[in-house]
Amino acid sequence: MAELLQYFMIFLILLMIFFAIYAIKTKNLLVSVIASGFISLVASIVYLYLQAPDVAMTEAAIGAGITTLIFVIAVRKTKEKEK
Amino acid sequence: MVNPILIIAITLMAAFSIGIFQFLGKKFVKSVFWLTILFDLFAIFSIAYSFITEKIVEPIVVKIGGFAPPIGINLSVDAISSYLGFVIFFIGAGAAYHWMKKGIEDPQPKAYILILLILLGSIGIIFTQDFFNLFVFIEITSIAAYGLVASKLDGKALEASFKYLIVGSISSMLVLLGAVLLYKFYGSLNMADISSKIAVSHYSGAILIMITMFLFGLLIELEMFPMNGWALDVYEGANPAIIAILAGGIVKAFLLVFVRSAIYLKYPYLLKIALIFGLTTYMVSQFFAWKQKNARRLFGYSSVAQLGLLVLAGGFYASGILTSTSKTYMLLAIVFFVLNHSFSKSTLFFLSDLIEETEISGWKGVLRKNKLFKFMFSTSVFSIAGAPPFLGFWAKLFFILAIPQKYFFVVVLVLIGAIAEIVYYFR
Amino acid sequence: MKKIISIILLAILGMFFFNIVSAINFGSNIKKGSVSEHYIEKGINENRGSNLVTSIVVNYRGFDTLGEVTVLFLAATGLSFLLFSCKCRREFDKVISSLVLRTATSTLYPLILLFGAYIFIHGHLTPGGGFQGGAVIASGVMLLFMSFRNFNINHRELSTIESLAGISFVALGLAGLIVSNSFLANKLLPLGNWNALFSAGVIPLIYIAVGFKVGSELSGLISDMISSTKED
Amino acid sequence: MVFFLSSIVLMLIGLYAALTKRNLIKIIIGLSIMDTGINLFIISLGFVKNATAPIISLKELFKSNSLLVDVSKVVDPLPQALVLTAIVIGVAVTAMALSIVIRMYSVKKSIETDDYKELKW
Repeated sequence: MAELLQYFMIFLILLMIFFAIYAIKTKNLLVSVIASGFISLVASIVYLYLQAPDVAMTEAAIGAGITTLIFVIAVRKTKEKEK
Repeated sequence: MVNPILIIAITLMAAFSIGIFQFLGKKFVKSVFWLTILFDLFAIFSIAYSFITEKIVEPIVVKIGGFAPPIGINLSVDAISSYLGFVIFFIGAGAAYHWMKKGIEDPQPKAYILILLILLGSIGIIFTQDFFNLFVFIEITSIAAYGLVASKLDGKALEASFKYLIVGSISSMLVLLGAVLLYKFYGSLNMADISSKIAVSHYSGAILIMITMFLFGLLIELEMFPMNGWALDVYEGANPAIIAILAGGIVKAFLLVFVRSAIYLKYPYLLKIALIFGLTTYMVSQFFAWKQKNARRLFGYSSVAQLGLLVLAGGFYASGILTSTSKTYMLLAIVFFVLNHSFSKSTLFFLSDLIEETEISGWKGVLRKNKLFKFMFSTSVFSIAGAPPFLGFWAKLFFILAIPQKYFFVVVLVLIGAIAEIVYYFR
Repeated sequence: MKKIISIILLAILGMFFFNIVSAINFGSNIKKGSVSEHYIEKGINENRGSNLVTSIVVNYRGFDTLGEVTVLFLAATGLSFLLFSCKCRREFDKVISSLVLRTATSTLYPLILLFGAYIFIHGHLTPGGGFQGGAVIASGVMLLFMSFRNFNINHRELSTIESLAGISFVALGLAGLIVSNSFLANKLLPLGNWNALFSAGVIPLIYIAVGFKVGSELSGLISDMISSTKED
Repeated sequence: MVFFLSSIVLMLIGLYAALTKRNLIKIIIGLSIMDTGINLFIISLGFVKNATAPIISLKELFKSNSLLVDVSKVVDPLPQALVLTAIVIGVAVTAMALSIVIRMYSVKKSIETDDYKELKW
């Protein structure tokens, strides 16, 4: 069981790195913002594995929720496409 | 004498309460603001005064939360930091007054909050004895600074503010990483506690890199040469009253923290870093200043050059190669440098706001017409460059006296720079 | 050119990081003589709060939290300072939110607020606290903004709540200064029993103040950002 | 170990975006990715193998019949407290940066750095 969990964590970490690269490569800013929100969301699961429930809650609520929202508003107010 | 924590508590309380007072009218906000500033000035003056009259010699240590230092956070106030705090609040009060008289005619209530908190942040930077707390106060100062730099709301100011934000975030990231790694290696965040656990002989590669990164983060905030493009943009784009606070006050707080943490961390290459960055910054900015046409950018370069000199002086002071007499001289030199630079440069920036000319060629005409401006301008320039009767001269004199024989080339370079400075100011 | 320079810079930085990391043992025990030993061993004894992170955040390093609240306050202030009288509107098509979202919001919203309050009231017992609870409350407000296009927040009340919460945080600190001569000291109230709701001295009070402050600040921040996109 | 490496990779990706991207919002996204990387790094610094979260709700964690807790059974709570602060500060900086960008857009109708040449980049 513990082994399985470790492999799952490695999968999550690879997912985070994939999303990070995707976020800075894609030209559509809205997609990029959502991808960076996903990084925070995945990170909060990783924090749970690392025995940090407080931080996981904060990251999920503030990092994935509020930050993504204000990014989306800002993108809506400016331009949605990168040159 | 006033308890130093009251300065922070009262200022914070006032900043929070402006949120309510703004609905009662501008008069209330203004009176709250000025009462707070007056209280802070009085409090910090009383602390500094008790150091001058030697009622107390030991630094005042304030424990927060009632826990002894390595467990809780503590503040410590000594003669130097109370002196610097007074300078910062004085410059801040002057700049706020100037901003209200000139600049935006009627700043919003929010502007008062930002000014109060930028001053509070820099006071915290000076007083705190805890590396993570240092990071928090650096962030308070920088976020307030981003808002204030952008306060003109035109293209230039916003651009400068954005650049400042990027560089500021990267530098505070380095500071945060440094603080946390110090905790991992030494099991504490308290400066004095870490200092007692560090031994230079045990410096491994990892620790050396970590501390270098930490100090590098502070050097970025200190506008040292390869990383100072943003600073010059800020000097050019922002409101002069804000630049006076930044260049006259906040940067000095960063200088104090840089020197202090280098001493606490027993960093072996401090003198080398100070020599490399300080001297190159000094020479390069004096050189670039020659080519400037924009008055504010010229002052900016001159300001950065002075900072280079200060970092150099701080490096010599903290490096431990000086004898005790020359150490006193160096301390005097630093104190004079800070005083001289803060006041003269602020005067110049205020002048650049009053004289509505951005190009240097336009300044000549204005200065010829207005006797008062001319007097102010020449006094501050002479003082900055170090002409005999002024403060800058004594600062440079003590600086030269303090430098040991081995580093004679430093003296030569500094003198060349000073002459160059006088020449370009009187073009 | 810029890319090459930054890649070289990053490579050097990466090497530095790798060097540091290889000196650290992942998952190793807490270093002997580290301050955390004190926090873990004596934390319950000194504070009675089950959540050690909360006792560190609010009590041992309460000054950091005060600074942190100030940073958030500063961001909300700076944001409304910058976006004040900003003509930043942009035309985009009106989308009316679906019936499902609207109905769900009107039933869920009070529950979300309640949940936020639960989180920060129980901050010293369970994971969570003022920041998390405040963020949950703000996300409830965000839901309102998303589902009702004409929704608007009363800024006057919001900023009054924010100020009062901030003032009460500092006032609790000053009360500690008066009672035991030390700012933010946890000496004002009796400590109570371990694992009880009314325990841990002033920690819950401070976290409630923080919760109100963070909630109102984040809601204000969102509403400031949204309100200039709205059509008049 | 894999947590350290991944957090360093995240940090570097974020820093790369902040340094080289020519879009203002992309730069800020880079900064926020960097923040996440740092937070992950700090949390993994405090991890202890076979230890529980620093929330003492079980009697078994106490040393015999007292309110003193056994140190080796709990992960390091201090880094978690620091990260809590760092996350909140990160969102504050992001909000500030985005408001500056919105304001810049209202002045020049562009979010590309190439269009901002008044000061040298």
